[in-house]
Amino acid sequence: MREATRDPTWLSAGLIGLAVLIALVVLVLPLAAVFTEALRRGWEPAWEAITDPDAISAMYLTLLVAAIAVPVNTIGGIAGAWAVARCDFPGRRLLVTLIELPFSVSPVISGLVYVLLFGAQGYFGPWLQAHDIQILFALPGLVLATIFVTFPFVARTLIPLMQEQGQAEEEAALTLGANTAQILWHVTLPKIRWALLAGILLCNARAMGEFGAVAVVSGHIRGETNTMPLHVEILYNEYQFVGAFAVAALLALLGLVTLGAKTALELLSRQRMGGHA
Amino acid sequence: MSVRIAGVSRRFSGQAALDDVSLEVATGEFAALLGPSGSGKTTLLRVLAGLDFPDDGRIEIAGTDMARVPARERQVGVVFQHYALFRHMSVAENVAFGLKVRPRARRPDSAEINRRVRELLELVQIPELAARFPDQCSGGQRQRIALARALAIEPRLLLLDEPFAALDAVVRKEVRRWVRGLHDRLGITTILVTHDQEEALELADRVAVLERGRLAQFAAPATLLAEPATAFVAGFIGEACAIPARILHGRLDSPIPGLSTPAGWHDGAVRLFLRPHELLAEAGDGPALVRMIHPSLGAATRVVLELDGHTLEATVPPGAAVPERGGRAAIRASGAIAFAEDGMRARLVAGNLPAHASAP
Amino acid sequence: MSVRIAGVSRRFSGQAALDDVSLEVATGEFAALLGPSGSGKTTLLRVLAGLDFPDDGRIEIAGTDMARVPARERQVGVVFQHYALFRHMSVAENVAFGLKVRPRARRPDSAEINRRVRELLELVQIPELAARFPDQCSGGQRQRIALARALAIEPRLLLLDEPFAALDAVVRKEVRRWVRGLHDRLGITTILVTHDQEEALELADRVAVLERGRLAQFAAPATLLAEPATAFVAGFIGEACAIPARILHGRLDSPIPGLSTPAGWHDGAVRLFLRPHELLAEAGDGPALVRMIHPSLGAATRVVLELDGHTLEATVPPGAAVPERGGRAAIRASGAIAFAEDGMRARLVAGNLPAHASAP
Amino acid sequence: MSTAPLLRRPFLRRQALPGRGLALGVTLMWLGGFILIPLAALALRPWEKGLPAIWEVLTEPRVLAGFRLSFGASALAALIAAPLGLLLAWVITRYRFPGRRSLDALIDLPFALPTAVAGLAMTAIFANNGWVGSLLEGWFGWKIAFTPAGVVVALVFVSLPFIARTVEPVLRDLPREAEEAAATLGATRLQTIRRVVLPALLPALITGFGLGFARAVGEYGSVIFIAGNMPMVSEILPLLIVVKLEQFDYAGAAAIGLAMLLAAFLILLALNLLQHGLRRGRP
Amino acid sequence: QSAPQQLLNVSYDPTREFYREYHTAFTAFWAAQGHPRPRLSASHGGSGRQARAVIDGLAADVVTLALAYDIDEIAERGLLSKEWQRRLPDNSSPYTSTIVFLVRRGNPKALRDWPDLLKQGVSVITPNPKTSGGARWNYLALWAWALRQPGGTEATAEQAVAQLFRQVPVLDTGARGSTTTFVQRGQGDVLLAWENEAHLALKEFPQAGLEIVYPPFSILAEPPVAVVDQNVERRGTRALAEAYLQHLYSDEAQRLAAKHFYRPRQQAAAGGQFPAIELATVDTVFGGWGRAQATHFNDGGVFDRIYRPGGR
Ligand SMILES: Nc1ncnc2c1ncn2[C@@H]1O[C@H](COP(=O)(O)OP(=O)(O)OP(=O)(O)O)[C@@H](O)[C@H]1O
Ligand SMILES: Nc1ncnc2c1ncn2[C@@H]1O[C@H](COP(=O)(O)OP(=O)(O)OP(=O)(O)O)[C@@H](O)[C@H]1O
Ligand SMILES: [Mg+2]
Ligand SMILES: [Mg+2]
Ligand SMILES: O=S(=O)([O-])[O-]
Repeated sequence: MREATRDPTWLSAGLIGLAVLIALVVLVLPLAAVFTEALRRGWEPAWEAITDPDAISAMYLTLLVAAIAVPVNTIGGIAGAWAVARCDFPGRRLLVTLIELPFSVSPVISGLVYVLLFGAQGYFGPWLQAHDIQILFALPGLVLATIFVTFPFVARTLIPLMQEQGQAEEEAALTLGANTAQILWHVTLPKIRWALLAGILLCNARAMGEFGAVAVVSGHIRGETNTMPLHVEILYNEYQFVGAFAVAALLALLGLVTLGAKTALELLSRQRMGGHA
Repeated sequence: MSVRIAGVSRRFSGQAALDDVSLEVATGEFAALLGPSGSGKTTLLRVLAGLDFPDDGRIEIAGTDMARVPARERQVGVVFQHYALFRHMSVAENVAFGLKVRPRARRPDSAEINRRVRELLELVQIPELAARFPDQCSGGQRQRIALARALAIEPRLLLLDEPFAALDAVVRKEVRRWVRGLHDRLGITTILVTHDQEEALELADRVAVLERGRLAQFAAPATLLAEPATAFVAGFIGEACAIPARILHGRLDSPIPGLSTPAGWHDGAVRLFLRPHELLAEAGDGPALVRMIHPSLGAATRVVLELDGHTLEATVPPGAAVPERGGRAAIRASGAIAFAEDGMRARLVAGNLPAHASAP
Repeated sequence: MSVRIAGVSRRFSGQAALDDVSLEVATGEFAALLGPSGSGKTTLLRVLAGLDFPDDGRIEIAGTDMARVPARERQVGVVFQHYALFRHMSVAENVAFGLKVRPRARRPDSAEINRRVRELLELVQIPELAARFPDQCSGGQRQRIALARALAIEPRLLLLDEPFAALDAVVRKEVRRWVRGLHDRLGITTILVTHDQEEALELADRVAVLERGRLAQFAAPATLLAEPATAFVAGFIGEACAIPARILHGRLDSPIPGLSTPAGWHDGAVRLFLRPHELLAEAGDGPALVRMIHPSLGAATRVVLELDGHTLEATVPPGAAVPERGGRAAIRASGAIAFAEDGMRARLVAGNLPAHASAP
Repeated sequence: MSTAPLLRRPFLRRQALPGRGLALGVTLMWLGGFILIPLAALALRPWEKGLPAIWEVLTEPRVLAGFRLSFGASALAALIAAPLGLLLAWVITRYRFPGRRSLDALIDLPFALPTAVAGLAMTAIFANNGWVGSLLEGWFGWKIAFTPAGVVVALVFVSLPFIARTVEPVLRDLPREAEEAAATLGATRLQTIRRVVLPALLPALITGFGLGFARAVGEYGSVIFIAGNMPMVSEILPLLIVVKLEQFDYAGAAAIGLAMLLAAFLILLALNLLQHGLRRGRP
Repeated sequence: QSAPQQLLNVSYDPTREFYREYHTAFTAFWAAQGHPRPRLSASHGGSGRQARAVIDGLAADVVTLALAYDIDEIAERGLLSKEWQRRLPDNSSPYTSTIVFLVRRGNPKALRDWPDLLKQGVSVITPNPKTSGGARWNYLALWAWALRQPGGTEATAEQAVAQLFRQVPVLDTGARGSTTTFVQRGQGDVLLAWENEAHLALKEFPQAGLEIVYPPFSILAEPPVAVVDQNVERRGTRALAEAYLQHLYSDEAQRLAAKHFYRPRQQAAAGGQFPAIELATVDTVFGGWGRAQATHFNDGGVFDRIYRPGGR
């Protein structure tokens, strides 16, 4: 017997067991299925599928899209969080709601809205065509749809943290003569860096894995506008199940590494800040 | 530098946190802002630092209107209540911050910055902490770091917001004396916010008492004690107990005997404020119930009494019989301050005893 | 109910938070646990409440060993430092909680619970708050709610962990007197944790002083002041200043003149503890620098002095000349407590003045 | 003393901390460019054909059935995920055991696994010749894949992290002292959890439920593989949008999309109000 | 003329394998004509979705889709001439196909003709006609058969189709999805599939135990091809695009089509692997794709009626 609020061992062991079971069935099993399918015929076919030129071009495209979309949402997310947590203006609550809105928008709609805007039949389509600017079925469309889908991740991680942290340190810096950039760089960013990284990693994981929205705007041109999730679908439709799951496994692996990095960061930040971060 | 606050008001959603406050602090003075929680002390400090802006009125520092001067150009050093140290910077980096963010033209080179940081840390007597992080320092040490950081920008004005509130009772006393010593050595105009009257009275040359956003009195500590301007000040400063009484047919009718009637007052309710040394108690068959005895060596014994539901603090004069806890005591006033409902104020002295009161 | 704590130790990862603490509190007594931050006060309280368990030693309440009795069966009322009120329950629901969770057999019916809650809220003088939520109440009100909630279970023992710490200085004094009054009326054995010596001395029948997990002294307030058992107690209780001195060739060699030499002490370092009323100062060409003057009405004037880098608090005896801030003062001791390095203790009285000291 | 009375109540109060203009500017560009303008396109498009046409689209039996399925299955999934998420959050915040960090990281897995892959994998698992599906069919005669139950299973997967991650910080911050106070007042552990811990978590649980629900309503990739997509039975709304698009009916697709968005928004709003009501008396 | 030209063929799902080989062949052919080797790329997906992508601005030089209707829709938006189908021989369909039954080995339910599918307890897999071109052929094949029966009317045809779809447990969005559901997930007793898809499934899943059943009567599926005028004008690729489609009628391409189980227009290329069955055409039975689509598949059409409550 130690602490009075400690649950009895049978209870905690039971709950842990139950939680692990749920995690296994709901979360791990799909993952395990992906890897099992990928390695059904051993490593070689899986490796071949991953190193196929079309797969490599899909990988490159996926990374490129993430490399553009994630920084956009990072900068926007920091600005949004700053505006909500550090600034005084009417409509702050509304701003938070709007920032969270894309979470409740179907990925299909996220793609559709850009078709409505930039499609040849859309509002800006004729103008774009007249000026020979390709947005849909090309990199810009993929990036836009990805930005839409991953929009809230960074801001949503930062806002509660920044609201809780308060702005005393920023004000201190201000009285010490620091300007906006100096406050941001020397005070605010270090204060939020771990949460920021966690938000960026989540955003990145989702950006790499997005399917529904990207499918609408991609055009599915082999080796050109297929991202990894789309390439998975194509391989699957070609009855190349091993190849499809091999690429999916690689994608899942990227996600897992991302999540692992996030967990490690959280661990690190707790150590650094003595449990306060 | 001198500070002039003229008619400053600040409202939060209609509620006035500061209401037409005017006061002037002279160069080199150590002033305190004293008041209960929510009386607007922090708000006034923030307005001075340029962290908030008044709805009305003006702030002048060294004769210059501050309306258009942003916080970062005011050269006002602020020590925040919870210090607001930069947790991710070492102590030395914290102190150096104000120098490092200067525009390149006015920025000292890094050797010079290091020298100044060392100097400041020695000034606040923690040179050995330079490489530590704030989380590795005790409360008192953090307070010194915050002070060194504020001093680094060579402030013309130093603002301290309850700098001792987070400290242990024992440490607090030591640190506050040290702060006053530092002020005397450096001579920087200083404004200290506190809700601890003992602290304000001990440290400050003059104390501004705030009551719900309004300035009740701004005077030297001895003046505040001897001549409180309002009933609020009389009750808030010193350990006075308030007793309701009245003037009836031109004579003071008070539950505590021994006081003269103020000259020329009309009939009506009055409030009496008695400090413990003005209320004398003695074991005996009096109206008061003894609740507690304060043990005290060397000084006169203090007792806590209950009278008609009021708690009073009284002194047992040397030589008189100390009552027992739970027993009864006879009481007598040797002086008091009286406030009438119309704002009239008088200092009462020991006078004739009315017939029904028993004197010890 | 009486409480017996016998040889209790509690270690956190090797560090002893409580180290062989033994003390007994009598039925109906009001005891205080006093000590600096981290001295183990909360830990001891938690052990008593059954929220934590000792590594060694035993706890008895009303003669029963508590080792196997879980917190919920101890019938010990606890008021937590931050009150730990249930935020999602109204005030009345908070107070009723302890009754509603009783096993069905012993649970009063809901009319009875309502009656009891009303009674308790009247006892703590906040009947009008019944329907509010804790977040809508002030600090002092929350304190009363917490108390009413703890009293609802008809505790045999009441434990209060720094119940006044979160309160305003003005409110604090009022509430603590009210708590002591309540204790006197109900007669429940009470243990109060505090790091404010004024609070402990004013409220408690006996005070246990903790120093880094060890019990330094457990005695009545007057005894603690007059006969501190250790140098730590002497320094922590009362406003004594510590001055290092030594015995040289059988005579006391101290920077402050006026004290007799303790009889039969060997040569060596000693520490002198002087309370402000034992150190007398006067304007004049003495060794001490005057740092601050405490304004005070009616009582003797206090001054803060600096002597050889030590800060001392002294009294200007009635009739003597009050020194100026920044001026010099002559000093003399009228008494002190001395501790030798071997733990010897003596009360010193005014004695012959050595030749080199100037008397005021 | 202020110079002009008009200046006294400006739209934006003067603020000491700099960067408001910049932050607001960047935020509005970001929000406007990537979210508001596209959503405005969605909001405008359906009206091209007029209100009766929109009404006709939305009252088609298949669309109505889609609404029932999408919102019903999402609510059911979020209801199932709520206790599961609560349990996961409880276990990772309250207990120390080997593998806790892995469990913690796993919760985010649905964020990281591409939805289509998750859908394929879950179909493979829950089909009646799959790992779990064969067991369920063998033991209980349950069919999961290609039925509305499959939709619910996929949506549980999708909404679980939203609930767990919303409850977790609140649980972490819940002061231990409240539970200790309950113990000293005589409450058993179960009473403490039921009367003290759960009510304190309820607002967060509702928020998480709302987020998970909203996400589930829109989910596409992980559902279409497992759903069976039978009209009137297992056809989700996003699929109906796709069907409309196959017929080159942009306005109809946008109408369904807009209606989904509004419905999700209204439900979130209602949950917000409910949550607000539960926090009675709190700031 | 020196820079290599790019050409994008926007096609539908089942043609992947065929066009991959055709691209190798055509590149060699085009280079042999003295042109620089072109960069050929293809996009595949559900036929309808692909048509919409082109309408929305996907820069296809040629479209090779499942139905004339899909190309008609593109033409409707002015991207190519409405007369496109006359520009190439054989209705602009260089290869054809038909709808056959794929069943489990041994044909345990003895499914040989359309009425067998409508028997109690037979579970049929087909994609959704709303989203899949292939599924529309399935639907129309059954309809055409029902009309030909003695006493066959629109009403009996509708009954037959409604009965069939009542026996469908899973409606995938595309032909490939249905094949996976039938083969991998083991759903259903029979898959209605393109002839070429059925053969491909036999080849890809030799272990799965499948058989092809040719019904005595089916429909002639004519997947059409066309150059997208607006895009080739803009990109300057008309010559290449026209040659690309022309070459589909060459011996080489026809043999390739047959290899991938499309029925070539040149009987010589067929190599006798395609059993002769009686085939109806959309034009004769339904009056062209435009009418078929409007009557059956558009919102409020016959197919929707099948799924309306009480409409069954
Ligand atoms: N940002 C704000 N928004 C709304 N009201 C505020 C704000 N800041 C202060 N107030 C209100 O203004 C009044 C004065 O607050 P202020 O912080 O100046 O009090 P204080 O004297 O410093 O009190 P304390 O001793 O508790 O720190 C309070 O009623 C407070 O609630
Ligand atoms: N759960 C714990 N784990 C580790 N160490 C602890 C724990 N609780 C207390 N301690 C340590 O035990 C010592 C005594 O702590 P305790 O809380 O009893 O002090 P305290 O006298 O109540 O101090 P304070 O006045 O600051 O409340 C401290 O050094 C503290 O760090
Ligand atoms: Mg304040
Ligand atoms: Mg404590
Ligand atoms: O590719 S299909 O359109 O036939 O599904």
